[in-house]
Amino acid sequence: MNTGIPIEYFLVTATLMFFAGVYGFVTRKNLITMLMSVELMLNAVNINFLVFNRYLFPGQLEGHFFSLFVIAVAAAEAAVAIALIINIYRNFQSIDVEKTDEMKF
Amino acid sequence: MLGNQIIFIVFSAMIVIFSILTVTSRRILRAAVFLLFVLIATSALYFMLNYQFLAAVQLTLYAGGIVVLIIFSVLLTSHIDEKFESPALLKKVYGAIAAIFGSILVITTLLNHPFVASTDVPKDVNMDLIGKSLISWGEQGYALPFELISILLLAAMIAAIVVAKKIKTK
Amino acid sequence: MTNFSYTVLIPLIPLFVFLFVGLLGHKMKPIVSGLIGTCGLLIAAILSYFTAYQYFFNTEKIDGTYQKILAFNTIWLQFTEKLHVDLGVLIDPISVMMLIVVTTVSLMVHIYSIGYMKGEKGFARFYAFLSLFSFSMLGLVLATNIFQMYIFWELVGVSSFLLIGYYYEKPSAVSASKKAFIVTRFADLGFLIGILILSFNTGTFDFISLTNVNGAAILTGAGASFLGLSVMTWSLIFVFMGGAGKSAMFPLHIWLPDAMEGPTPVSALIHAATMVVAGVYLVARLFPVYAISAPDGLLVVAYVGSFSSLFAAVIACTQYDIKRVLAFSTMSQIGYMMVGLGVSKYGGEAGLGYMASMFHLFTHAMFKALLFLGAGAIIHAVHSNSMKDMGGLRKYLPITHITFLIACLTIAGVPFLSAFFSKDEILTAAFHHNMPIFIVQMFVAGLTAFYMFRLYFRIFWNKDTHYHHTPHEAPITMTFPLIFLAIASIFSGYIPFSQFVSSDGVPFHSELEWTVAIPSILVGLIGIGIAFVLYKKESASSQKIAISLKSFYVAIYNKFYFDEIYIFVTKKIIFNYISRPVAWFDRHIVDGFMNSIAWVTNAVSFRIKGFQSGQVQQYAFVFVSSAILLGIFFIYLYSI
Amino acid sequence: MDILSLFVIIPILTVIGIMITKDAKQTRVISAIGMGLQLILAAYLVYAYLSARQAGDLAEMLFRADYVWYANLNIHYAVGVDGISVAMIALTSIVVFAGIFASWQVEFLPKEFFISLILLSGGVFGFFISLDLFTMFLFYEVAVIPMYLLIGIWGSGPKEYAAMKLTLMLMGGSALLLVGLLGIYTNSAPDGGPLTFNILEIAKVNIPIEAQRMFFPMTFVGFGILGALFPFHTWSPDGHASAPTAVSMLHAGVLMKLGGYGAFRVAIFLLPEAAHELSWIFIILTSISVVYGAFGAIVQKDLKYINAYSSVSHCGLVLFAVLMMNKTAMDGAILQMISHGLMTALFFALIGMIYGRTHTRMINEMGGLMKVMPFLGVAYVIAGLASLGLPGLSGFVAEMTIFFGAFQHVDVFHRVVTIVAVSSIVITAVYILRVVGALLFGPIKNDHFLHLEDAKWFEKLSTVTLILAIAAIGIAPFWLSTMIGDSLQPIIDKLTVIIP
Amino acid sequence: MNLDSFLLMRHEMVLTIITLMVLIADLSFNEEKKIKVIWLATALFAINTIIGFLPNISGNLFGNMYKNTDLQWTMKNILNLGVLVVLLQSVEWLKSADNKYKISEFYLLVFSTLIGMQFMISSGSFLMLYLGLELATIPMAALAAYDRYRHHSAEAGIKLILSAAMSSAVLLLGITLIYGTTGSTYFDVVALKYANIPLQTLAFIFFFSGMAFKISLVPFHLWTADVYEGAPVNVTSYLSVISKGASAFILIIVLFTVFNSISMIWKPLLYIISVLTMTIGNLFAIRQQNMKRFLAFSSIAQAGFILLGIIGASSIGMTSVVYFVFVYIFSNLGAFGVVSVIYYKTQKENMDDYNGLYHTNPKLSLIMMLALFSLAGIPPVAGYFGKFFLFTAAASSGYYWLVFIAVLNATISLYYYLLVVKAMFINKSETPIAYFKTDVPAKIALSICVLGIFFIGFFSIIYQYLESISFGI
Repeated sequence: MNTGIPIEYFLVTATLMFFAGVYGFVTRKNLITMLMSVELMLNAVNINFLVFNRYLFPGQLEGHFFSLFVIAVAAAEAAVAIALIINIYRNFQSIDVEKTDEMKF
Repeated sequence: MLGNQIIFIVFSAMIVIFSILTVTSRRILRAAVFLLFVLIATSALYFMLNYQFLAAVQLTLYAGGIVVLIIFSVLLTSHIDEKFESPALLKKVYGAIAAIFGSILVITTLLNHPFVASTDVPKDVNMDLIGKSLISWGEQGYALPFELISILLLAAMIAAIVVAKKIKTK
Repeated sequence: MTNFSYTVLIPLIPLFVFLFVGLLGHKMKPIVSGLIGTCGLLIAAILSYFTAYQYFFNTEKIDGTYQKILAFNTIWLQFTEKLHVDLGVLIDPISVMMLIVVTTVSLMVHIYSIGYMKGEKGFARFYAFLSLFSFSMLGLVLATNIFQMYIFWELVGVSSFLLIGYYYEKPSAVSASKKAFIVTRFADLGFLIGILILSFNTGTFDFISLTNVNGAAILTGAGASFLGLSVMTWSLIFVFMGGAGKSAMFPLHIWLPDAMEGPTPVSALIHAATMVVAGVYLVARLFPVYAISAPDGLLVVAYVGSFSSLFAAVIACTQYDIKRVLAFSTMSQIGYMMVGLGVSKYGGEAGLGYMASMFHLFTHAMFKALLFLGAGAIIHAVHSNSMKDMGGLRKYLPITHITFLIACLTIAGVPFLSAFFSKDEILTAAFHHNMPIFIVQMFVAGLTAFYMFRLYFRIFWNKDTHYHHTPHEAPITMTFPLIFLAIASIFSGYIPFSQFVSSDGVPFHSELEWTVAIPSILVGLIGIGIAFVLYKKESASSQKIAISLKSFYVAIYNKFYFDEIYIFVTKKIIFNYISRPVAWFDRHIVDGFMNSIAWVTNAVSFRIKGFQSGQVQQYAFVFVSSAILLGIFFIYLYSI
Repeated sequence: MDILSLFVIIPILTVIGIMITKDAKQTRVISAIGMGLQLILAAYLVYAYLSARQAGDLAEMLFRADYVWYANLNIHYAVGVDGISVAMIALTSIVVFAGIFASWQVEFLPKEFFISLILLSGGVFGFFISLDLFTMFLFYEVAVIPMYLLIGIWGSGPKEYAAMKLTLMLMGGSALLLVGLLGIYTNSAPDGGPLTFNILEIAKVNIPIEAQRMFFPMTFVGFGILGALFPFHTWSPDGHASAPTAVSMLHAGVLMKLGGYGAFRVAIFLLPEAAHELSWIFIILTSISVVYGAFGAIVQKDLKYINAYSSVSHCGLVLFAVLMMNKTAMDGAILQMISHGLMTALFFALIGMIYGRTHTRMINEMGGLMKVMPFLGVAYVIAGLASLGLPGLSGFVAEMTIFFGAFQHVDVFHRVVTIVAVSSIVITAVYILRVVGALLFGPIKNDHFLHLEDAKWFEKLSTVTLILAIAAIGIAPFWLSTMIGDSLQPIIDKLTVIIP
Repeated sequence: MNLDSFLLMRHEMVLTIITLMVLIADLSFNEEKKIKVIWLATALFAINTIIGFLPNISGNLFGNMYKNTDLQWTMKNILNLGVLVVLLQSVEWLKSADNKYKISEFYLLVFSTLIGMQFMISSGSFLMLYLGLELATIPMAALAAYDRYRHHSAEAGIKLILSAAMSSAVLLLGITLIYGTTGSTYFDVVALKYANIPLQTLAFIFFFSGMAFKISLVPFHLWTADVYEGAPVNVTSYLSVISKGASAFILIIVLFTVFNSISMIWKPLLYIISVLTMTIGNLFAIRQQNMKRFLAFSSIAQAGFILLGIIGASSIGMTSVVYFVFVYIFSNLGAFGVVSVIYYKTQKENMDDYNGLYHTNPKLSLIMMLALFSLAGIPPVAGYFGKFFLFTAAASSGYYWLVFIAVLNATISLYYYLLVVKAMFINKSETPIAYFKTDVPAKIALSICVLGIFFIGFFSIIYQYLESISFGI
């Protein structure tokens, strides 16, 4: 490939990013930081799409467009999520995820 | 080529490090900033891959839009200088286990996969092509997803409004 | 050949009476139901006598043999190709003989009961049950096949149960009826198993083919051996078990004394004259099979009979309840009959025992019914069963006294009364074929004389007891049967029985063998003499003897503790050590297991509730790690 | 409209009729009319069946009707009857009819009670007429479920527990059963061709032996649970004890017969090789059932428990006989089903009537009832005698046929278990007499019993119907036995091919 | 674009149009009139449902990105029917004072999620699938948080959006790997290039996890109960029935068409998941007191049964899945309908509150009982047929033990359904829910459910039709 960098490098980076997101999602107490973790994961996925597209299937643009839509969806998702977070804040006066466990068992 | 590699290593290191910082930083605003760095580094990778349009989108929409939105909401809901307590150890362990085993699984599987780099002539990704693709409805046309995402955005807007709007009380 | 198909009416008439009185009895006056019952039986009796006349005198013998006539037969239930249960009427010498016995005694009891049961509640019920019994007994007697016999056998048992429990408000009567039923039921289990084996081996239930000396059943029926005895022998021993139960042979006798809780006419009819001899009749029915295919089985019959007669006679000497004395005497006499069969051989003169047994059955029915009915008259007058409450009754009850005396003399074997002949022939048969048994039976003859006269003297002589209200003689309805049966007891011995009944149907001539008769007379007289000395007057000597025998006497008085053993077995073993554990096991182990499934499900459900902690992050962790685990599993561990 | 479907339609119409009634009285009348019609129809069916046979109709099943239902799965609504089903239908209609009168005085939600009861009976009828495993199973479950409500709402004692236990255990049984049926279905065309649920079609093919080995136990146990197979019988005592009168009648009288009937019609008929191979296991279990149930009954104090255990014993005998796989024993099995159905229904009816008066079912609290209520007492004695196998009543015929059938096997194993089973007749006598003695005879223990009334007209009607049926079978078993025996022939033919 | 194309994708088009019409109406009505949106939207949707049933044209559009066959047409119609019932049930709730200012939003959100589901069902590429999925999910979170001043509702919303976001990230990871190994996101192309190689298996498992999340299969189900409990009743019924049904539909299509070459992977996978789902769902359902939570767990268990149909990978299997979902819609909506009616009249949603309900509200109790029996699979109601066919499908592929486990689980489920029946019919209560009149739309909705529950099973034509349009591997 013309960049001279093996595809695996990109993929590993993306994977690490993805699982950093997973880690964040599982550990962060703040709802907003959880949302940020999700953004990390989506971003990692996007890298994958583009890398695959560029390295393996440069003849078409499916990965490219896919990641474009993913970005759009991520934005929409973020908007709604933030609205909900604010709603939670209004209800609970906190955005600590551990406190939103009124329903369980 | 070497330059490329150095640039790649710098950016990918940035991505990985700032990702980790994003999910571990105990100050929320810093986390948001680290996220911003990650997104910017990502867009740099897109440039490297010759996807300029997407890199731009990444910068404007992600870095510019979402992160700003996040920071706003942080401001709405938290004190800026608030420092979180470190998450419970058990949680960290769980998170680490999930993350480590997950990445090991995915990475080993990826590395074991014989990716065959294509020798096709790469398509030139120019705005013209992107624009036409987005409104064409044949093979490799994205008119339908494009319409669908518009509905999605509309719906998301309504959703956000429904949840967040204050009701006028008479 | 004469047409005997009308004989089917003989059992059916009582059945109709039963249904009629049973369903509508409570709507009629008591006496009406009694009369209907009696009339029904009268007709049956007349038909029976007519049948006897027809059979013995108006039917041709073939080769000098009384034929077995299938007067009526219908298939009732088909088991397999070969095995089918028929209902029908079999006419042969012994069934005709039994017809006479059953209808005669039954008729007498019916008449007697009109007086005896007067004023009892449930008079109609009593007659209904009597008719039911008569029906069943007649059905049994006329059975064409062993299964029909079993059917009526059971019906007889249930009638007996109902009649013993006639006074159902009396707990002792209830438990006696229960005991009678269960013990005989247990015996019937043996009978049934016997039938199962027998019918499987011979492929038939039918008496005619079973007892056909040249038939397949006897010729090929022996079958394989099991524990040293042939299958045929086993089956017949099992069958005999049923007979032993019904006939109160040791050790299945325990129900009979208790059965005296029933009204006395019932004891006379069922527990003395008819039903209890069903066992004898059963063995007699199958006699050729026993004699030819299973001589070992016949030996068992003989020994059981002999032991029972001794055992019962010994106990009878100590009892105070007059009906129980009679009950044990019945058991003892039936033992005689069994001995008679047991020592008999098949065919001709060798079949003397068979004939004698049947003969004794016949005479016994008469005098034992007489004894019981007499006892009934006494109880009716005294309102007590215990001979301690009696004494000097000869003045008050002349007719009863005379008839009772006749009966006692008969049973004691005093010459020229009926039992003298029949008993002597049994003894003769035993003398010829089995000496030990002969000696035992001789001794029993003496004992019999003793305890019967003990009874007689205690009741009619002895001290003059003071009675609350003067005993008076029974009404004519009760005395008439006494007189009738007394006459029968005296004269029935003169019937040339061997002319009519024999093991192979061929009449033969039998004479009194004085070598046997004289000792037996002597033994009888000795017995009477001792009783006379001890009980003619009130004296302490009987007490002294009792005391001198001490524990032995107590053991005898308590009937060798057999009731206790039975109670131990039933109450303790079955109830406490089988049923209770079974019930416990069922509730706690089997059911507990089922409940524990439910319990475990619930407990698990409670335990795992933490899985659903309400924490989104935990959910996410589970989500991701499950995906990863599945990935690892399906990529690296799972191979197709 | 074929005659058999009427058996399902009449209950449905009756239910609809009940729905529009206004008060309890009308409800009762409508139910009685409906079930009376059903009884008449059943009588007509018996007549029609016999005359068709007389006329030389040799078809395996008569009055067949077949409507394709789910064509692509080859599910049909297929009905047809042979002598066995006819007998079972007759039994059911008698018991249901008697049950309606036995529950004449239900005061709490009478409408719902009768609706559930009749729905249940509809399920049972449907089961017996079905020739298609699918509809058979459908009706089976239809019959089980109303039971929950019937026991739960109108029961007594720990009714909720009992109802739940009964329902769940039976449903657990149907879990096994369903798998078994599906297994039969999926193997019903080993040579290719369409799979089928039709019993007669399946009977024609030879299901591979491996499949048979797997599905025979499932099917048999599945039906066996309903037939109170040891050790899956424990729903029965609790269920019966808590159920209202008519439900106990129907359940013990009819529903438990579904087990025996199914075991015979499906498990044995369709999977004969495996049945032959594996029968010994179940023969042991059932012979345990027979003796164990009887022993269990001896020490019980509650009338219904006694009867429930006695049912375990008697139904054990049904399955025992079915497993003997010869004509006589199977004939006996069917007779025993009918006989037990009738007499246990009678028992439960009487227990219900007695309980309604004395408000106790504990035998040690009662005594001398014969004096106060002679009618019920006599009926109880008759039921008892039928139960302990008195000739002239139905139980005897059935048991004897079973014993003689079972004894036709020459090997020691079958002989020994037969004798074990035979010995139950004594134990039965023990507990029956114990109950009768304690309940009806002896002195009256409780003064207030002195003022109790004897049976009312509807109770008498209910009782007499059952007694007549019991006596009819006991006195004249031949026509029934022949009717059943002829219908057993196809099974026997099938078995003789397999079993040397 | 021509008329045929329009007819081809009329479900989505018409729905989009009426969504816009509602939006416009909302903007043009003044506040007093806004309540009329309810009738407008319901009527429009009813028309939409009818239009949906007009004869179908099969075909592909947008370069195979959009596919419509009779099967998909049927699935969409089933969903439409279900949504119609949900809308009818929601009328009373929307009229309440709390919702006065957000009536039309409810419709907009419901319609847009439905559009998402319909596109998802019709998708011919993973892109469309993903977008449809997101469209069906993101507004759903807002719906869950619709009673935003109730803590539970707010919590449900956030739990749904966060869990969904994460699951879709995992799903996306799967899709990228699929794309990376096959070079396409189009189903037809992917199907040709799929094989049992590690990376593709991994890709499939990630993809499946995301889908399993939507259908709430154990262990991806954990959000379900909380969200179902917290969300408003009608939203819960929408979620538990329509959303789940749609996901099940697309899952079976994808498995049968795209991943058919690795059925040896997903069959055992589904086996495990199915057993887990049924068992865990049931175990949790046993001890629930809150009716919504109770039904949530029951619906998780039901999802396990759905897999039984898929696992056979035969056309019978697909038929039975579609059929089961069809039946399930009526059964579950019947149950939820009663719960919602009672909740909005009395604010009670605990099982104990239902004690003695039969004596005060017999009709509701009967409907509830029917619905629960249908869920439990008790004949003669439709649920029995649904379950039976699922079992038949699994059994005809030889999964006898799975069927056995499933039937045992059905027995456990019967236990807890009977608990509710017991509460209504048997338990006594000092203070039963007083008699009340159910409003007309809810009555209509419940009647539709009852009719469905009663008659679907008897009329084999439905099953026959589904069979004719189904396919197996």
